[in-house]
Parts: sequence; C-alpha cells; structure tokens
Amino acid sequence: GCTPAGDSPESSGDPVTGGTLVYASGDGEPSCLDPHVGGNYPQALIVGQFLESLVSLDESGEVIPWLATEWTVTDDGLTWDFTLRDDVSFTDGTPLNAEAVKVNVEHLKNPDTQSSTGYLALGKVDSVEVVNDTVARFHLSAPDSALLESLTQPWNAIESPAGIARGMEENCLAPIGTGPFIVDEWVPQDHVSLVRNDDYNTGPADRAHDGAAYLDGIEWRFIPDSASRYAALQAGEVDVIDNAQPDTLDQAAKSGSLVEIDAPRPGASNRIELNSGQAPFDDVRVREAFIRAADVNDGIDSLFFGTAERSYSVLSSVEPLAYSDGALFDTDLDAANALLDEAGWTERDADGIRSKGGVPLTVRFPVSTNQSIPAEQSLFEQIQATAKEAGFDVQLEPLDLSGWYGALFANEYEAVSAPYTKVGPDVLRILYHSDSITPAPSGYFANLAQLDDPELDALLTEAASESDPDARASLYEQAQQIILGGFYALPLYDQQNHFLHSPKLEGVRAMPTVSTPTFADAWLAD
Amino acid sequence: MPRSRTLRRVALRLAGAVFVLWAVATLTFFAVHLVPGDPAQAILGGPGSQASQEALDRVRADYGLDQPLAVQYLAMLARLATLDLGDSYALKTPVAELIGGQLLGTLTLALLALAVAWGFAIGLALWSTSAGRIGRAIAAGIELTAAALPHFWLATVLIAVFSTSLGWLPPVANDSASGLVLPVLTLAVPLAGFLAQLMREQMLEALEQPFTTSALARGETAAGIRLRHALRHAALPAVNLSGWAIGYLISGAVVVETIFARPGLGRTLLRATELRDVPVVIGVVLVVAVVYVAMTVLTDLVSRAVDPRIALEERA
Amino acid sequence: MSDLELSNRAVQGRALPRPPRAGTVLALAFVAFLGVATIAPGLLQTADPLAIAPREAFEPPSASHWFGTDESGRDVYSRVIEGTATSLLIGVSATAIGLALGLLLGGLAGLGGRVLDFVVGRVNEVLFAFPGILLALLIIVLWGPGPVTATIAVGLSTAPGYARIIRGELVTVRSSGYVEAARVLGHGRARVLVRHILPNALAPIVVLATLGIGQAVVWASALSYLGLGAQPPAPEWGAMLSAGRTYITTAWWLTVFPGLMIVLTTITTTVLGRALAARDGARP
Amino acid sequence: MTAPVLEVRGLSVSFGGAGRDARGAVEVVHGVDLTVEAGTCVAIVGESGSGKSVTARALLGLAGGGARVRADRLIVAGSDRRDASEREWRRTRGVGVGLVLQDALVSLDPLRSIGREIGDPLRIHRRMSHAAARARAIELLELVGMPHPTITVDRRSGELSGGMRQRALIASALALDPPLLIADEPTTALDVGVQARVLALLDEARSRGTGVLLISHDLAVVSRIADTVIVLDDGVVVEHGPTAEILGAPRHPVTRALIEAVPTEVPRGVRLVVRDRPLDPEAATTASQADSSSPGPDAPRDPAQALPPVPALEGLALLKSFPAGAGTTHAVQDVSFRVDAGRTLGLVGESGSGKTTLARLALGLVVPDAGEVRLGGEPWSPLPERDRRSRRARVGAVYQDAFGSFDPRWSVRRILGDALAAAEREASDAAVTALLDQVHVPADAAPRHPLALSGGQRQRVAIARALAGSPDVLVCDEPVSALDATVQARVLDLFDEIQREHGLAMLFISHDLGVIRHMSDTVAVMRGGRIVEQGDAERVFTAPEQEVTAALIRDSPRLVRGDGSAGFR
Ligand SMILES: Nc1ncnc2c1ncn2[C@@H]1O[C@H](COP(=O)(O)OP(=O)(O)OP(=O)(O)O)[C@@H](O)[C@H]1O
Ligand SMILES: Nc1ncnc2c1ncn2[C@@H]1O[C@H](COP(=O)(O)OP(=O)(O)OP(=O)(O)O)[C@@H](O)[C@H]1O
Ligand SMILES: [Mg+2]
Ligand SMILES: [Mg+2]
Repeated sequence: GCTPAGDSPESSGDPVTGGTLVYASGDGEPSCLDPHVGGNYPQALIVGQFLESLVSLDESGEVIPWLATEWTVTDDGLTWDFTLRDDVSFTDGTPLNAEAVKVNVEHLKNPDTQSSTGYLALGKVDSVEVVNDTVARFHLSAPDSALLESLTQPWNAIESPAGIARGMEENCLAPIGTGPFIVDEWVPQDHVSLVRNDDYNTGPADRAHDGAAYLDGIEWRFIPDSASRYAALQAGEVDVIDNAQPDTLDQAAKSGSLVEIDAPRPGASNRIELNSGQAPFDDVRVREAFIRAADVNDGIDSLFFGTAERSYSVLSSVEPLAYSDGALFDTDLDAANALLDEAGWTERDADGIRSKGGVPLTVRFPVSTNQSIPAEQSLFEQIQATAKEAGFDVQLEPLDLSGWYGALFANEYEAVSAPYTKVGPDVLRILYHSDSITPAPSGYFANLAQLDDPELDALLTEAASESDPDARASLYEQAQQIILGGFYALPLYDQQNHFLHSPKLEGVRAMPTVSTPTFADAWLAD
Repeated sequence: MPRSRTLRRVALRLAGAVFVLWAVATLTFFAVHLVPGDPAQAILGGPGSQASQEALDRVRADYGLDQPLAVQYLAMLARLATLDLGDSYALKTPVAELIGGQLLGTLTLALLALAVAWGFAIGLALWSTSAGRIGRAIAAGIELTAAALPHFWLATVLIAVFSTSLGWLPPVANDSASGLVLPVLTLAVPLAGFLAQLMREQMLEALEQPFTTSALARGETAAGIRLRHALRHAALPAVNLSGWAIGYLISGAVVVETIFARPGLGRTLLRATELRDVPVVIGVVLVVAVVYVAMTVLTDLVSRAVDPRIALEERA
Repeated sequence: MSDLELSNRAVQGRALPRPPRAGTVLALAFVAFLGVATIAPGLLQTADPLAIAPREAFEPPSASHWFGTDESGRDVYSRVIEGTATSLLIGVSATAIGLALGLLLGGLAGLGGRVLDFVVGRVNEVLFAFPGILLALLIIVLWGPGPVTATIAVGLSTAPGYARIIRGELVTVRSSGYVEAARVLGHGRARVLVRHILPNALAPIVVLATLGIGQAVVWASALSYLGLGAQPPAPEWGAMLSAGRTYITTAWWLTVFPGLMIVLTTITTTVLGRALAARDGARP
Repeated sequence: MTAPVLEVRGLSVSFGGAGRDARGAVEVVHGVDLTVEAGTCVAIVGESGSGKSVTARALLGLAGGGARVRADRLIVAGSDRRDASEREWRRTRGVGVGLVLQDALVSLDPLRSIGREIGDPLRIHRRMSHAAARARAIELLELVGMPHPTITVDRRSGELSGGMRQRALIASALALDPPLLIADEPTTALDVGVQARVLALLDEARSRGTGVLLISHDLAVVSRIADTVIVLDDGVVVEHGPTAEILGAPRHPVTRALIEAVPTEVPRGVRLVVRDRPLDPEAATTASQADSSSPGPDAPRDPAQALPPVPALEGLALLKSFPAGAGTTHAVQDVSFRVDAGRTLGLVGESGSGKTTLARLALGLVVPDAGEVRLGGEPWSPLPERDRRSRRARVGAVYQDAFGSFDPRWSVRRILGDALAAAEREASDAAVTALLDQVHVPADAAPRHPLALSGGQRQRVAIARALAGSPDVLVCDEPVSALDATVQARVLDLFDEIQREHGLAMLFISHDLGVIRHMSDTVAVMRGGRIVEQGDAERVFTAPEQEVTAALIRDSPRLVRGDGSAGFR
C-alpha cells in the first residue's frame, strides 16, 4: 500500500505531462534486461516499466485482466484458454497475438534461454496452442492452481517475438514489450534510459488512467551504496530510491520531506531455515530450543526502527493464505535449556557452549552479504548472542553469492536465511516439498530446511492442483501448521521492500503482484 | 646517448612490459580457476541459477571448459596474443567493449585525482616551506591527517558535508562536471597528503643545498628559489611516485565508484569477481597492468627529462 | 621564510640535532594507550564489548556510553578498545608479511647477481601491476573474506614497495666504502654479509615497518568496507566503520570514533616512523 | 687608484644566542678589516674554520640565519650596507658583488640548465627576456673559456665536469659584470690543469678591472694571483700585507704553519708540521711523540739503502676494462709497476686516468683481464679469493673517504677490533689502544663513533686499521685529498713516520703533485689508463721526459716566495 511518511498531506493536483524521472536502484544491476533469462528481483524492478504480463492482481489479491481480457479452464484443470486484447502491438510494431504468447512460453521453456524463475512457474505447462489470433490455449501436464498467479509475475511477461528472434545478446540489452516505456539505452554500471511509449494503450485492469504515461522517460540508475542513494534522494538528484534502509525511513518519516512506499514482497517471509537433514537440527527438540532461545523482537524493533513487523508465518503477510502462530515463537530461555538437556546436549564448556558426546552444539550460519541488508546481519548477530545463552555456538559466515551457494550445496550449514519471492502460496511447494531437497545440476535447491515429510508433500501437491478456493486455503493452512509446528523455520518479518520518493512524484504505486513500482500513471509535479 | 643503447633500452622495456602482461594474465588465470565456483554456471546466469545439466554440459563444450586447464590456458594466451579479450560470461558482450566503456571513467577519475593531488601537494609544500614554525606544524598535521584518511570514510564525510548539509554538490556522480568534484576529492586528498609530505621533505632538503645560497647570491628572492629551484627537486620523487599512485588510485576507485555510483573499472571488477566472470576479471587486470606499465614508462621519461643525472647514473 | 633563513638552512645543513618534538611525545603516549588496549583491554573498557542490548541501541555519546551505542546496543567505546588488538594485529601482520616478502625479493635482487636482479625486478613489476585491491579481491575470492585473508592481501600488496626499497638499500650498502674495507681486511663473504651489509641495509626496516602499519590498517579497513575484511560482530575498526556507515545519517558516532582511531593510529605510526628516521639520520 | 670596491672595518659575526643581548652567542669573526681596490686581488687565507667563508658571505648579507653582523663600516657596491634591508641586499647581490660559492660542484642547481642559472641575474636585475639572457649566457661562457658554449649552455651541471661547473659558476657571478667578485675556494677539488685555467680566469677578471676577493686555505694557489694577503685565524686577522711580503717573511706562527704545510718544496722525509706552535692537542701529541721516538725525522733518508731481493708489490702488464654502455672503458692498459719494501711509489694523473682502478687491482678487489699482480714475489691476483683472504693482512688500504669506509654503526674500538680479528690477532682493548697510540690518537677515542672525531683523527683511525694486520704493503688512494692543508701535513708526517718504523712499501695515489713529490721515492704518471712516465721522483719532477708530465708540473700551483711581483705568469 501507499502510505505517506510523516504528515505531508497528499496533494493531488492535476497530473503534469513531461519530465524525466530518476530512479536509483540499490539492487544489483541485472546482467540481462530480459526477465526470461535467469529471473531475479532486480530484473523484476525494471522490466515492469516496459514489459507486461497476461494477467495481474488487484489490491485484494484477485486476478484481473491485463494483456488477456479473459480466461477459462476446463474441469480437469488441464486446458486453459486465454483471450488476448486485439488492439495491442509491441513497441516494434509486431502485433500481440496468440502466436506471440506461444513463442514466449516456448522461449521460457527452452533451456538455451537459461530461465529459472519463469521456467519454474510454467513447470506444468506442456505447450501452447494457437487457437486463433486472439486465443491462446495452454495445455498442462497436471492441474495447476497457481498458474494464474504465476502468470502475473514479471518473469513471465510477454515480449515481442521479433525481439526474441534477435538472439539473446541483443534481446538482453533491450527487450521489446508493450509497456508504458521503451528501453532506449543501457550504459552498463551506470544507468538504463527508458523513454515513453507514446502508443501505450494497455495496463492492468486497475490502472489509474488510460493512454501513454505522463513521464517523458525514466533514467534508471544503479547506486549500490545505501548512504549515497539516500543522500542523492535528499539532494534531489534522484526522485525515487528502492532498498531504503530502516534508519533513513525513520528519518524521512520524522522530517516529513519524503514519501515512503512500503511494499512487502509476496511469497515467503524472511525466515531462518533450520537444516533438519542433519545433526543437531534433525532433532525437533533442538530446533525448538534454538527458536525459543533466539530473542528477535527487541532487535527487530530497534534495528528496523519500527519499519518491519515481526512475522510468525513462513508466508508473506501480503499472501491472503498466510497462516501465523505467534505462540510457537515465544522466547523462553528456560524452556530452551530444558529441551536441550532433554535432547542430551548436557555438557557445557567454559564459554557455556553445549556439547554431546564431545561434539559441540555448533550452528553454522552462512550469510549472503548480497541478500541480507546490514540491519538483518545485525539481527543475526543478536540471535547469535541470545542463542549462545542457551549453549548454541552460532557461527556467522558472511559470504558472497557464489560462496554462499557453495556452502549450501556442500550442506555446510545448520541455519540459513534465503528469501524467495513468488506470487501465491504455491511458494510453499517450492520451499518445503521434499523434491526440492534434491539439488539441481547447478547445486541449487530450495528446500533449505531439508524438510522431508510425506504428509506435507501430499498436502502441497494436492493444494497445487485444487481449484476450489476454500479447499485450497485449508490445505495450505494444514501445510503451514506442519512447517511451523515442526520448528523448521524461525520467521522474522516480511521481505522488506521500501521505496522512498520525493513529494514531487505523484501517482506512483507498487504492483500488487511482486511489489515492484510502476510509473505508468506517475507524474512529476513542479 | 648513442642510438644503439637507446634502442636496446627501448627493446628491453618492451620485452619487460610484455613479460609483465603475460605474467599478470597467467597469475590471474590460475588464481581465478582456483576459486570455487563453476564458470559454466557463471555463464548460465550466475550463482543460484537453476541451469539444467544439459545446459551446463553444452556451455562447457561451447566455451572449451571441459578441456584440461593447460589447454584452456594456452587457448587464452592465443586469444590474448591477437588482442582478443574474449566475451563476458555474464553479459555475453565482448570484454574489450565492456572495459572500453568503463576505462575512460576510471582513467578520468584517476588522472584528475592525480592532478588535483599534485596541485594540493604543491600548494601545501610551497606554503609550508615559507610559513613559520606554527604554519609548518599545521601543514604537517594536515598532510598526516590527509594521508591517514580511508577513502570510504572521507567519501562519507564529504557527502555529508557538501551534499547533505550544504547542498553544494551532487552526492552521486552524474554527467555534469560538478558530479566529479566529490569523487575526485575523495581520491585526491589522501594522495595529496602523501605527495605533500614527500615534496615538503624534498623541498627542505633542496633548500639546504649550496645552490640555494648560490641563487641567493645572484639576487634571487626566497619565493623565486622555492618556485624555480626547490620545486623541481621536490617534483622529481613525486613524479616517480606517480606510477605507484596510479595503482593506488585505481584501487581507491573501486571504493569511490561504489559510493558515488560511477561507472568504472573498479566496479566492473568487483562485480566480475563476484560473478566469477573470468574473462572480465582477466581483462580488467590486464588493462590496469597496461595502464600501470604505461604510467611507469611515462614517469620514467619525465624524470629523465627533469633530471639528466638519472641517465648518467645508469650509464655508469 | 626569509632569505636569511634560507641561507641558514643551506649553510648549516642538517647537522644540528633535532630536539624531541611535542608530536613525538604525544605519539608515544597514544602508542602506550594502544598498547594497554591491546594487552589488557579490560583495564580501559567500561562495558562488555559483545553484550547485546537491543533496547539501548543507537544511544548517542553520554556519560555511561562515552562513544554511544551501536545498532545492537553495544558500547562503542568498549568495542573500539576491544578492536585495537585485531586492528593492530592486522596492521602489524600485514606489514610483517609485506616486509618478509619484500626482504626475500629485495634480498634476492640486491644480493644475487645481475640476472637475479633483473628477474626479481620483473617479478616486482608484476606485483606492482596488480594494484592492492586487485590482489586483495583475487585472494579474497580464493579464500573467502576474513581478517586473515585481508591481512595476507594487504601484506602482499605492500611487498613490492618494500622489496624495491630494500633492494636499493642493499645495493647502496654493498657498494659502500666500509664493505670494501671489510673485504680488504680479509673477511669472508658471509661475515661481511652478516656483520655489515644486513645490519646497515636493514636498519631502515624499522622505520618502514612503523610507517607501514598505519597504512596497512587503513587498507584493511577499506577491504572491510567492501565486505572483504574482518566481519562483524568482531570489533575490528574497519568493520565497525563500515557497519556504522549504514547509519551515517542517524548515528554519526558509529563512524566517527572507529574512524578517528584509524586516523590517529596512522598519524601516530607516521610520526614515530619519522622520528625514528630522523634519529637514524636516514630518510625513507 | 679609484675608490675601493669593498671597504670593511671592524666586521664581526656571531651566531646563536637569544634575543638582543646575544647572550650565549658565539662570535666567529672578530673585527676584520678588509679593502679591495678595483683591479686588484685580495686573498683571505687561513685554516679550516677560521671564518673565511662567513666573512665572505657576510659581505652579501648571507652570513646565515641567526647571524649577527656588526661592522663600523661596510661599504659594498658604493654604499654602506650595515642597515640594509633584505630588499636592498637583493639588489646588491649579483649586481654589486658576484659570489662564487665554496662548494662549486653542488652550487649549481642540477635540474636547471647552466644557461638559465647564468641568465638568472640578468632576468632578475635587468628583466631580460629568456632569449636575450640565453644569448648573453653564451657570451659569458665564451668569456670563461667553456668549450662549445652554444651546446653547453643547455646542459645541466650533472652533465659537466668539475672544471666546467666551476667556470659556469664564475660566469654566473660575472654575468652583470659586478665591480667585486668573491671567489670562495674556487680551485679545491679540481685537477691541476683545470685549477690553472680557473686561476687564469680570475686573473683575467682582475685585469679587466674587477676587484677580486679570493678565499683559500692553499697558499700555493694564493701566491700565484693575489696582490694582498690577509691571514685569518679564529676569526681574527693575524697578519696582512702584500703577498710577497707575507709569504717571503711570515711573522705570525699561523702564517708560518700554513706555509710549511705546503709540501711542494719540502724535500722527501722532512717534517711538514712546524713544531714551535702546537696547533691543537692532536698535533701536540704527534710532534712530541715523533720527537722522542724517531731518531732524526728531519734527516733525509739514505737513498742508497740496500734493495730487498724481491719487490713487495708488483704489477705485470695489467689490463682492465669495464663495459660502458655499448663500448668499453679501458681503465688500465698495459701497466707494470713495482714497489719495494720501505719505498713509496707515487701515482699521479688527472681524474679518470685509472689510478683508483690500479689501486683496486693491487688490493685484489678486481681481477685483471690480463697481467698479474704479485705480492712479495708470489702470485696475488691469480689466486682464488678464498686463498687470498688469509693473506690479505699483508696489504693494508687507506681511502680518501675515511668516514665512508667505517661501518656507520660501529665505534672506533669495534672497527679496530674487527681489523685485528681479521688478521687473526688478539682484539683486546689493549691491542686497540696500542694501535691508536701508533697513529697518535688518544685512547679515549676508542669508545667513540667516528662522527665524533675530527677529520684528521678519522684518517688516522683509518691508517690504524690498515696497520692492524702488520702489513708489508700499504695502498693509499687519495688519503689526504679530503683534508685541509695543515691537517694534511700532519697526516703526511704520520705516513712518513710509519713507513720508517715498519719498513712498509707504499703505493701512494694523489692528484696533488706537491704531495706526491713530497712522499714518493719513485713516481708513475698515468693518463688514459697508461703509465706515461715512471722513474725516480726527483728525476721526474726536475726533468720530465713527457709533455704530459711537464704540463702537470707546470700547472700545479707552487708556493712562490720572496718574489716581489705576485701574479699569474
Ligand atoms: N650558520 C652558522 N651557524 C653557526 N655557526 C656557523 C655558521 N656558519 C659558520 N659557522 C661557524 O663559523 C666558523 C667559521 O666558519 P667558516 O665556514 O667561515 O670557516 P672557513 O674558514 O670557511 O673554513 P673552511 O676552510 O673549512 O671552509 C666555524 O666554526 C663554523 O662552525
Ligand atoms: N666499476 C667500474 N665500472 C665501469 N667503469 C669503471 C669502473 N671503475 C672505474 N671505471 C672507469 O674507469 C676509468 C678510470 O677510473 P678510476 O676511478 O680508476 O680513475 P681515477 O684516476 O681514480 O680518477 P679520480 O681521480 O677521479 O679518482 C674511468 O673512466 C671510470 O669511469
Ligand atoms: Mg669555507
Ligand atoms: Mg680515484
């Protein structure tokens, strides 16, 4: 949602046309602007300005039309017909039609594309059939209750087939879509220039106005240093920043001179997964002890300056089906000690670290310096300190992305925090189904808790193909109860996604899909 | 100097430069290959990508990554010999193009910083050698402090003062000249501290030489002596230091480019190592080595021009 | 400076002994403080440097927390004191590594023959061609970030500088009058090397080392900023500084005090190095 | 005669001290009177440290920082400069007075072309353009006899020889044709040939009407050019008058000592140091000990002493060349020599003629490309260093730069102890004291660092070290060149005494013909790596066979006594 920081009244003057918006991103610079390639959040942030999806979500989480005006599904859940708008062209002039959708899906499923996020989302889609110009028929291998949610994601956005045909190198530099802006130029390590698409006539059903964007263009800059980014915003060098740090949010709120957009990401919450696949966390008592010992609430309060709410769910609070149970996570050092004693970790060394049979109670905790903001790393330090009181030796290992994946793949961890963004509760299947324990050839696997429970597997599989909303909600609730009750994860807060922008900028909102900002309706007041 | 000797020196220098470049490329190649992390994966979208086994296999075959390391190494040398730096794994674009776009930014930054540092250092040295006891102590304090400032700290303070508080200068670099001021200052100030220390010492030493009295005896003024005599002597070691300074500045550029969000080699390198983008890493290292070698040749020429004694000594 | 003063400089040269300076005395006092902080930090600390108190986070400097508290409510002053040992250890060990390698290379070049001199000269140039940060990045991706790798990286990147100086000293000393005199007296190579060449050529090393430690601390802190050096919660100055930088807009004391320690340490080592150099009558 | 170009009465200079009352100040020049007429040359002579340079600099307001200059009269360039401001002084310097500084080799900025250095006064005082100043500089260089002035004008001092530098410096002092030229030791450290040319230059300036104030410790130099001599001792004028008078009939002991110290005319084996005035404690020891120990120091040695059967040191057809850039330098070519026990072979030659290389060959520090050095009739140079090492005690060496030949970290005791140990002799304190005693250095010097010794004492310690191994041969490369005349005299006496006592063979190198003539039994004259003439010392000096030798002798300054007409002939 859009909350004005401080008391600045939301002046809703008339929209002004013109001006170039400067956006400063603290996320890594994508190595490819085509979200079909790879598929990560930095890509999602920018591609939303020039690519569009078949469907979108509204504020309440309902699926609404976008490039597709309507859709139907057969009773067996295996065939979906999407009816496309017939008045839309890509910015290169290629018409948007069923053939284009087919090409996009094939592009995503082609291993040469190197898609990961978009590819996974279409895991059950076998093929696309061109029924006629405006109707594309998806053939599924199994019912997929998450298909529509998946299709809202920017990683499954629709690009011009002619653009795709240019080959990966060219398409990476400037993918061609139907969005409000067009990629004009990309100066690596500096910025991407976007210019207005004057012929823009689409937008998700909940868009504020019709026709082309107000802004002449966007200069999309990459400013990795958070202090510099904030300083640039304060100095008026840039109009919007993402990844605003908690203390600056607090300061901005107090000064009232900047506007905040708090848009938690969908999918999983930020949580610490406990590796149940090996000792000591293969013992539920030890997992519970860790969770009871770790004191996080005070830390979240102080480190995040009240900008982050404690979560007791493995799902993001924006997910309607999120289930939380705070009682499971009450801090209780005595209980933790009792549990550890009971589990046989009774010996203690001079530092108070427990051990069992000479094996110390060590928790290796690799931290990805790319994925955890400083406040979060500080929170981990506090967890380290409080867990120590119960006798845990938490070893924080800050690693760069390659090293971090390396540590996970080598199973050299007991605890880890890994965000996962995806629209809809189906993310649970990716994160906790036992299939996700088996690493991909690259070594990647998503079930970092190594939760291996046939009952849970069954629930998740069933939920994924259940088309009745109520039944689906109930299945997901049961699944979440198993995950939370088994103390496989320590939820912390939603995946933080705060934007700050100058009050000059109006009409900006975060998409209800993956919480990326959209500037299709934004303008710069003078 | 006889022609043949000059030729011999030039030839030796060239051979030395080629050796340095070869060694740098070799070291980097093997170092990067010791690093855990699969280049094939780097090609397929970097760490955490979910590339399939066939995709990995194909990429390995395409890029020759399934070959023994020695073969890959020779292939790289063969490539480098034709001045081909290869393609970036992550961006799929030619490394030469990628670096070409970044080199100018870093060089501008480094050379401007060098020039500014020289300016500061000369000013400070001239002033401190003419000032009294207190002035000299102040100058020494300024130099010491300047030389002790970590770049990232200085950058933070400069942004806080000149952008956030005073609002004079943009905090992150942009295309305008004013955007260059803070990054250049950040790099220049500590270097100026070093240079000024060196120059002041050298100037004082030069002022102790008999030729100073000799010049006074001709009617030269104190200021004239500092400007026309002592400064040259002070400049000489500072020129020699400038070769090293370029390396120092490029190191500093990594930090400065990150903080001021400037495109440049430093950030490219940082990113490339993170992504295990081997061709880019080797490319950047080589380019920096070329810059360094060029700079040493340049400083060598300059100091020879300034001081004929160097050439004489070499002959002896 | 007047003409008279100028001519005085020219006339009397540097023969007059310099009186001990106030700066040197201050520097010595600061070193003593650092020494205590290293050996017995407990004597100076007012709180447990690792004790977490989230409710007391971000308190500005006060009577109870001289340097304020950090994001986890830890006492910054006590952390700065605690960090002295690590920071200095990094500085000292990096300098030691740089010097050791510099000695090896410089020794081979200065004492070996012409061929060895040429070869080492090239090796040195190769090392020079890797600016410090490049070397550090390579080493750190090889072995992962941390104080040890940062130390090695900083040490390696300073080595060629030392090597060059040491070689120069060795060459000067080797061709000096007293070495020739010793040979004329009939002393053997080894004896001349041990008795004359090494002690005289290596005398400036103390000065070099002193000057180097401060700069090594600065370099290590830069690596910490890039996330490549010592890692929090270890109270190392550079790491504290880079962690504190995140909160620069709200909590200046997190950056100012560790930064001050780095700057003061560097200034101190430089002042002492200069004083030593002046005493030896040598200029580094 | 016109008005004097310089008139000074009661000039005093003191240093140090705080405040106006100047307590604690040290006065180094006391009430000096000085008059220089146009077209005449006045020489100030005196021992080192007697205040010559300070006096000279005071005349340009450059006595030094913290210097207090007082005078009753200080007329420079036509007006009294006692209360001259810095600005007024600056207008005088270079215009009214030209100064040629003592350290000629380092008095030109090595980083600027000499054209610019010479042009400076023109630029400063005449606001001449760069081109005009350069043109004038070329003229001046021609005037001082610089070879190829148009090329040399763009050279920097590092590219020039000592003589050329000295000439450039004089040219810069003469640039504005000042009425007074002050030349402080303009000939020290120069080859005799060059020395002669520089003196001729000063003489020329004088004949053009310039008043010349010449400063030197070398009376031989002074005697060739000065009209009037002023003898300074400890800042006081002890004697002054026309040159011939002073040199012919010196009245003050200081003057006499200075004259005696010039070895030129003193026969072989005659002491140089006058004994009636002990100059300092160091000299006192020397004199008294020498008196008691040696039977007849003044008696010339019997030349017909029986020759030993084998020469102590011998060089046979030696050849040594060094690679120099693309080509080679033939430092020593086909040189043969021999030195017998108790005898001295003097080696003279201009700079770069190969003297030092020959000494190093003799010491076995470099191996000849061809030929052989023999020691006591046995092979020396062909031996491997390992075998040579044990015999090194038989050869001692004394160098020009005594200070540089001492390990800077070692005390005198350690230096000598080390030398004793090298000769496998007991290195006790007593042995060290005995060595010091031999060279007349007080025993209390033993714990001191060479820095804390006077130049003469340092050279003595160097000699003591050479003697530690009881050598048969002493190789001395310019052992007295760095010493001033009076100290030089004492050290030469010491060499003489030691040779007599130990029957040493000496290879004695110097560029100073006076010293060589005084010290040597036989003389070898080197040029371009070859020995051009060799023979009995007296014979070579009185009847040189080679033009090279004749020129050397002609050019070398000789004390001209008693002759009323001073001047350069
Ligand atoms: N700037 C100064 N401050 C203090 N003492 C000085 C200074 N300049 C010279 N003196 C002292 O004045 C005395 C005379 O020195 P001066 O240089 O005039 O001797 P000199 O006769 O030129 O000797 P030399 O033949 O060695 O050049 C010396 O004792 C010297 O130490
Ligand atoms: N080690 C060396 N390498 C190269 N050239 C040398 C070396 N030693 C001497 N020479 C050259 O040999 C020649 C003779 O030098 P040497 O030092 O013997 O002369 P010298 O007569 O002692 O001169 P001076 O009076 O200036 O001391 C010179 O041209 C010198 O440059
Ligand atoms: Mg003098
Ligand atoms: Mg010589």
